[in-house]
Amino acid sequence: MTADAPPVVVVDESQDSAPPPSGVRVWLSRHPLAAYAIRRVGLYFVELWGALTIAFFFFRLIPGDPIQTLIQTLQQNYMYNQQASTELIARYQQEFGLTGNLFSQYLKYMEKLVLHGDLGPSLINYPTPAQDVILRALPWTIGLLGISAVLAWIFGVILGAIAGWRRGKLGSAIATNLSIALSHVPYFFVALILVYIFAYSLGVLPARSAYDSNITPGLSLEFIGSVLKYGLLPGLSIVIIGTFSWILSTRMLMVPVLGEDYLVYAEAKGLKGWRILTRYALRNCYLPQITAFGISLGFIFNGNVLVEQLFNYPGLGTTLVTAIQQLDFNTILGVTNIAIFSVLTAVLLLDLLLPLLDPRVKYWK
Amino acid sequence: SSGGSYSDKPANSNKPVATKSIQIGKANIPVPRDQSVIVGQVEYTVFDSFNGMIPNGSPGGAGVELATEPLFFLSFATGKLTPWLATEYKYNDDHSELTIKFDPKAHWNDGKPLGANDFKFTVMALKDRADLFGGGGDLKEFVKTVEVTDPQTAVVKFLKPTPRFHYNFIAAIAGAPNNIMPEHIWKSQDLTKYKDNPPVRSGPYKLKQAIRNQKMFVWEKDPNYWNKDKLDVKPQYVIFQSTSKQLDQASLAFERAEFDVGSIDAQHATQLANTGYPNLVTTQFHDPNPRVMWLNCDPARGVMAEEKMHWAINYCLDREKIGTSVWDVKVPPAIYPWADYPTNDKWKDDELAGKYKFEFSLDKATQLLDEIAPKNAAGKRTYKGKEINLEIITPAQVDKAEYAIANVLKADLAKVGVPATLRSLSGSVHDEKFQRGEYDIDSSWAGFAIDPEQLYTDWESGKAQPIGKNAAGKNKMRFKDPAFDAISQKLSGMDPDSEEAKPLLKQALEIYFQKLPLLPVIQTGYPQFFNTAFWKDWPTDDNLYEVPLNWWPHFILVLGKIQATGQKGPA
Amino acid sequence: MTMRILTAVVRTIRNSRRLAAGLIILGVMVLLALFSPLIVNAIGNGKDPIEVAAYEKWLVPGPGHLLGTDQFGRDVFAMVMKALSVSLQIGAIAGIISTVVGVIVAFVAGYKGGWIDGILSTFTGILLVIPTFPLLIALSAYAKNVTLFQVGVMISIFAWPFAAKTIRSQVLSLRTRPYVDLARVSKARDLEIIVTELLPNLLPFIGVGFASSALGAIFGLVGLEVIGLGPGGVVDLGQIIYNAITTGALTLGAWPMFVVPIVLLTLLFAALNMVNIGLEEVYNPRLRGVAGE
Amino acid sequence: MNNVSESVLEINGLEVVYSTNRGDVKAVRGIDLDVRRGEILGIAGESGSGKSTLAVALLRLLKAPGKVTGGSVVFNPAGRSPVDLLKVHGEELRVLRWSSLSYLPQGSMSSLNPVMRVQDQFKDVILEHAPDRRNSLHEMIPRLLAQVGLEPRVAKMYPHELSGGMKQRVLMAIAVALEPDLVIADEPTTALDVTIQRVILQSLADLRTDFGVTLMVISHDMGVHAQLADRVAVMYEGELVEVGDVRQVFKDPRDPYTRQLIESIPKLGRRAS
Amino acid sequence: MKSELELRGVQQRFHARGVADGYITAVDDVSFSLAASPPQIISLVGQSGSGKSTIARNVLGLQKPTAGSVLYGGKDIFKLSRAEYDEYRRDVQPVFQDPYAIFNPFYRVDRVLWKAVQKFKLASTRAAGLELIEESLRAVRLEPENVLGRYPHQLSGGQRQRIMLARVHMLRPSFIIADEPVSMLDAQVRRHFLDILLDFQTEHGMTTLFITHDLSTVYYLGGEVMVITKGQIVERGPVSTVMHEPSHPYTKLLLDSIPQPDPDQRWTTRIAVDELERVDDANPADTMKPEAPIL
Ligand SMILES: Nc1ncnc2c1ncn2[C@@H]1O[C@H](COP(=O)(O)OP(=O)(O)OP(=O)(O)O)[C@@H](O)[C@H]1O
Ligand SMILES: Nc1ncnc2c1ncn2[C@@H]1O[C@H](COP(=O)(O)OP(=O)(O)OP(=O)(O)O)[C@@H](O)[C@H]1O
Ligand SMILES: [Mg+2]
Ligand SMILES: [Mg+2]
Repeated sequence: MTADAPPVVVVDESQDSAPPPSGVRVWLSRHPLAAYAIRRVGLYFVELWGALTIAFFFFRLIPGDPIQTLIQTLQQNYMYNQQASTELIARYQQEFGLTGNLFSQYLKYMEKLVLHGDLGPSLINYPTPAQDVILRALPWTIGLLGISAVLAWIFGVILGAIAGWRRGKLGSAIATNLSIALSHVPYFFVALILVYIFAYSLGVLPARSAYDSNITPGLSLEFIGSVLKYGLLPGLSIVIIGTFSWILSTRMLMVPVLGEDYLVYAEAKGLKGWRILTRYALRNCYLPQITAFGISLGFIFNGNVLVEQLFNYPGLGTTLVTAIQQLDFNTILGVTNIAIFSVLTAVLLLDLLLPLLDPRVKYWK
Repeated sequence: SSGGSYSDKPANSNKPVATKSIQIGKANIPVPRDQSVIVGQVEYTVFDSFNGMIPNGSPGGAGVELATEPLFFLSFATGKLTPWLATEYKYNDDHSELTIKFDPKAHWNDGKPLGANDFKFTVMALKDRADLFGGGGDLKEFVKTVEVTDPQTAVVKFLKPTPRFHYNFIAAIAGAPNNIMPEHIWKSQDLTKYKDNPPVRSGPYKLKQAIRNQKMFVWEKDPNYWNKDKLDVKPQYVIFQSTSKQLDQASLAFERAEFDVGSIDAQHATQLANTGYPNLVTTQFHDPNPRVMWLNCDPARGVMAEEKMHWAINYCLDREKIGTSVWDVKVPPAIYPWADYPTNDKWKDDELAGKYKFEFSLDKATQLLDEIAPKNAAGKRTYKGKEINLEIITPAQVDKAEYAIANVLKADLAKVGVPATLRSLSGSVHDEKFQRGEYDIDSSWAGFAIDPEQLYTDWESGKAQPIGKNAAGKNKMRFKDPAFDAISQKLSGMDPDSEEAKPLLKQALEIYFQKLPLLPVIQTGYPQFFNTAFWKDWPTDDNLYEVPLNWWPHFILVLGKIQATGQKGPA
Repeated sequence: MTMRILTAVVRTIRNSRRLAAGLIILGVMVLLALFSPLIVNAIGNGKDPIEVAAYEKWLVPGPGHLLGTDQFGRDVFAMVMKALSVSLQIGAIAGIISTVVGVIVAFVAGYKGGWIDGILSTFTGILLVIPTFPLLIALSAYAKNVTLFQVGVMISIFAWPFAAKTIRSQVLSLRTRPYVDLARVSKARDLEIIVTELLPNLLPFIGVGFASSALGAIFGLVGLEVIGLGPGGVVDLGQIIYNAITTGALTLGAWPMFVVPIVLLTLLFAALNMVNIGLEEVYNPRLRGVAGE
Repeated sequence: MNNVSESVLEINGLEVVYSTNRGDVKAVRGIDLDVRRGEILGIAGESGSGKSTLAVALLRLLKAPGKVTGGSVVFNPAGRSPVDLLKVHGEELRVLRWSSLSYLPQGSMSSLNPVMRVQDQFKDVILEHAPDRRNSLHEMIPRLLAQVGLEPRVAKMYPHELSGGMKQRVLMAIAVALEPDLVIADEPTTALDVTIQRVILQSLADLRTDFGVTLMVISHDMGVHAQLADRVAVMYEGELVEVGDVRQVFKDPRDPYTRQLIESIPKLGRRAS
Repeated sequence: MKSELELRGVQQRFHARGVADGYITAVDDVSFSLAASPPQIISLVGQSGSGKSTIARNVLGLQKPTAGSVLYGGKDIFKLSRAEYDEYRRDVQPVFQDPYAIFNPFYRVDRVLWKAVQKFKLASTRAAGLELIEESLRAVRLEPENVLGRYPHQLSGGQRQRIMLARVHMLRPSFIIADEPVSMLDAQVRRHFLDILLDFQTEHGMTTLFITHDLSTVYYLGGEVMVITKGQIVERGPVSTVMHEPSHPYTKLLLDSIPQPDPDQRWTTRIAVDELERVDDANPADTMKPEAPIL
């Protein structure tokens, strides 16, 4: 703060320098929903591009030549006598788009990604393209993560609403305190405990892989049953912790809502209790939870990596860890990009959907 | 004061442990349990490709080894070289030509004959392809032409004489450096793109199924196997499956006989044995790679370039303690940079070993250190005015033995005033540092060799790169010694078993003892665990059958000797 | 000023039993961590009980070794003590870094507004959708010579956006408060307003940001450890769990290696979460009694 | 209007206490008050005198830490037997609500459920208490809205699309939807602009004329009472200091506090000295 | 040094999505001037959302108008030199509407007064400062010992609002910009406050721009009044004239809508319930849902 600094006059950013209203602007202001959608989709692309770019440079700037080191790892592990020549390294660097300066690598990568949906060859399964490796794992992850996440959300929102509604009751207090204690516990702690109880001690549920290998995958009842059985433990570990955190946040949304005038009013109207809960209280707090759900997908993905790894589940998490252990840029980046894409797209869809569900959403800020 | 260890807890009581009955679990496999051997293995990532010439083009340790046969098997346990696809090899007198004869019975598992033409195709296809695994290298360095004189005879003409060219076709440990490929399959394929699925090989097993989501490979006995007279493998199926990374689960699976080979560790095995588990066979097996400390010899690393420093570090290595307390099982110390197999005894030299005696002595270490790196006023050891601080790296994870070994060394170095940092680096990062010479001490394993010159040739000064430049697998410790170079040069064209090689080998070994570019630490005992619930007659300490004795190519020889017990799997 | 903050803190704690409980658990853990060198020394009785091969391997818990020894003959109790302090350190390092960065970004964005806010907020938003765990794993797998501090820095790279986001929205709501206007007409400068008017009122949110970043960091490190990618040379609670998993400690009967660190971490997570929620309850009157009553 | 002597509500010795950590606050201290059928009764008093507490206690909406500690409130709905409002519970209370006793809350800004259309908030209460009117809903809602001067399209709107005055009128329409015996209006005009305030007062007067409901109007604004009420009750620190005809209270206040209250009103046309 | 505060064609627009042209005009071509001498009270009266607070913010230099200028001593307040700026700040001081939000809850209430002492160099020593503060507190009929050292939540609304007056008393600005200072106060406290303000005018020669929506307050204060609706000033004149002979229909409507506290003067006419309350008039702030905490 120099003594001679000019006087501080804060100029509000929202003021208008009053350009003459153009036709487009007028149209947009007449159609706020359309304007909102256009803006939102625009923002989506900006964010998508930004996130993909940051991820790309992040991985390229990490020290280490993936090809060289992979080859040496392979030598060390299995092929004591095989020799890696500089030609070999050069060839695969070319193949994996690691030649040229960083910026041209980036342009090439983005071009292939955007125009052809091509993530480049995978290293963990050369020469299979990374997108094939990822797409193979994706259904398992969507099945495990998606279903568990949705279940956790449904259970959590319902139980949280009830816990908020029945504030002061013992059950509610227990649920709330448990949630506070456990909502931030890593999924895999629960997974470990579940495995120990159900797989080791009782031996009733499998703790590895995704289905019984005696069954040929297909649309048979047997196969689906097996998938469910094998997915139970990993799924449960995500559902349990997830439910706790949704209980907590729903309750946090619910309590202020319970103090709202319209709830007192609804009570004065002589409506039945469950009706007030569902039509008045819950409806006002599940909507923000929908947005939160979209955002949370990303976090679940984080925890999911470890759960899949623990259960040797053939999903993206396991693929990711394998890829990282082998420095497979294309696959790691691909998985990261898929996660970015799904979170952003989910949030976009929810944001576009929300004005239809929630009349209050102010879609102009 | 303590109540003993977890694994020997039941044995503490004086009562002999009753044999307990085992609960057989339902193995997660798609074939009859009683006809299958199940091998617990590493993590697989590749399931649809068996082309080993490209990176990750073929899964390692997944059973391809049972289908892929070498020209010769070498058993470390007996020192015996067994001709397999080939019947014999012969060099001419000046080692400029090698003749290989193939077994006329040999054929590929698709029925096509196997012989000299495939050999020629393989050598010529790979020779100039340095961009492929197994390409370039010795093939390029030595081979001028390959002549096929008849379908069973190939003659390799060399560019320069060598007595070791056939090493490339011997399976001694992980498989031969070069396996021959069926010409009729590969001649029209792009070697970098073809996935070789299903793999056309010659071994007693053929791939039945690879199940990605189960991380499993199912190999089925080939009824048309060419060498049935010599080798009749007993199991109808061999299953290779990734073991759980949690040993709890892995050992439970073993206990329930869901695996026949592997999947358990020494500690759990001891526990099982002590609790009366009846079906466990433990067989000691030494990896041909002793654990070693690589010492960086580059002058840029300061004090590390000093011979005396190498000896000081050597005196700080408590091999006894490491062999007893760190390694999973009790193992002997290592002095020579090779494994203590009977076959290798001929390379030993007790006189030299006595002269340069390896012992754990912090006093001697201190004495040496005081000469080269005296302590400064602050009590810190300095070399050329700079305080010393060593950087120890290891590719092993922190819970693995190599890390623990380095940790023991680090603690003892600290006692003689040499501070060190120890880092476990993930495979790829480690390799980069190691190859570039950005380390002082590396705790890992030695290379493997059939004769010492195979090691020595990599230690030649010419192969030492400056720090920061990738050594590409050679002379990673930047060792430089002109006398040694000269000896190695001479040895390279010489039959190592010949009389004239003997004095040279001795001289080379003496330079090794003087300069210690690497410090062997311990022999590496890997107990192998076999389950006798479904199969019996596994290799034992008294009769190893073959070394290596599991999953490597030699495993087919084990599979030919075991017997079914008649146990049926659960429904 | 410090006195004021202290009284504010005391006032806050009095208002929430949950916050108090969280702080007490944390406090006990911090104390244990502070005294861990002494405890470790006492256990070692002259030698380092955490050194490889210090004792026999896999000893069962007993008077000599309260929690037994591990696969390298290290005293598990001593390891747990040391590891607790490492885990807390990581939480503190990452918590501080990400809170500081988050606060700065939030204040610049929230107070300055306009295009600066636009850019910073979009950037923060972008960082928020990048799944941090793969990046963290990648970073720790490749980065050379990672120390505890560096891991803390790495984790905070991904943690600050959360802090920034919550604090920014608070700044936005605070900067239009009449007392900010009053400060302006009393000739206060921007920086002065930020520091003296806004910052103190944001302390609880900064506290929340710190607690959640610390939580995230410890969580992240444990995550790295359980797949074996933690920093070398230090033992934290996650690494003990990882050891237990990979060595099959449970079937061996070595439950302390498994149970003790998990219980400690769960307690730690619960305590941080209690602080988090306690602060929100106290300072967000709408949430008062969310968990209580 | 025709049966003024009959009481809709007879309040006897009502006491309400808020227990706080600084001791109990007696918000309502033994109030006796009759509300006559068809009248507009104004409750006046300064901020904090216990007006809202009284209303909330009558409506049985009192929340902890508030507690009724004494008295009785006899409610005489037309066509039903008298009940003590303080003693009914559960289903009995729920049935009584709205069809006999309705409420016009102060917080018009936040009393409507923000995620429901106006018509659904009508339907809600009508179907709950008079399910037989399901078929007449489509004509009922526009009629009720018209009653308070709102267009039919308002039914399809969400609360946030309405201005404060419109919301207040929607609440009024909902309040009389089931033709209750008594409507308790807590500060129906505060927080509204003067012009809109006047419209609301007009509509309130209309309600009585058109529906014959009995109104209990709470306001701290003496002007409101002067314009609207038939009788005025003045509260001071939880006690009723004066009840009387509106003219009598304004022209000839008996209680010193009432006098003070009326004198302190800044009136246009009278400059303070 | 006696100066004049003048608004010349001030216009203030805000971006607002969802309205006709994409922005709303909160203040539309407003010009008026306030003279420091003779000291006077000028009331600005209008309904909610008519632009009153925006004008206050423009005058106080907290918001730069989109068009037109605010002049102090003939110079644009957004282009003052350092010395001129200091003088302007000293001479134009506010009293804000909300006695609750004006205090930073983190500090004791006296900080507001000490800041004024410091920033405007009212006293050279702490003792002198304290004396000044106590004097001002007494001037607004507060007992210093009841106020000093307290936190805002420990004082009543009336007390807090009077502390703001004490601040003004200390600073002795030529102009007080009071934005609805009494709207949140009880009738009796309100009267108290207004009396002090009138004292200031007579004793310290301060000119007040008094913003309110309450006509009875305007009447009580006297002086001049300006009526504003939809951002435009539609009428200005002495209070008695405007109140008794309003010339603008809006002023008439406003006057007509005040409920007379006399049961004998009930309204006899009805005013039309037109759609003057349109959707756009609804304050967006009311419809905003509270930001949900996302954990
Ligand atoms: N929840 C509560 N806890 C404690 N005291 C309360 C509570 N609600 C109200 N009170 C006290 O009860 C008394 C009466 O309050 P009430 O709200 O009924 O007054 P009111 O006449 O409606 O005032 P206003 O005109 O401000 O609405 C006040 O002294 C108030 O402080
Ligand atoms: N920062 C802003 N951004 C956008 N619109 C604004 C802003 N400030 C005020 N407005 C709008 O400008 C108009 C005038 O607002 P202003 O606060 O000046 O009215 P007011 O007369 O003071 O009302 P009240 O009596 O409610 O205080 C309103 O429609 C308001 O919504
Ligand atoms: Mg009230
Ligand atoms: Mg205003």
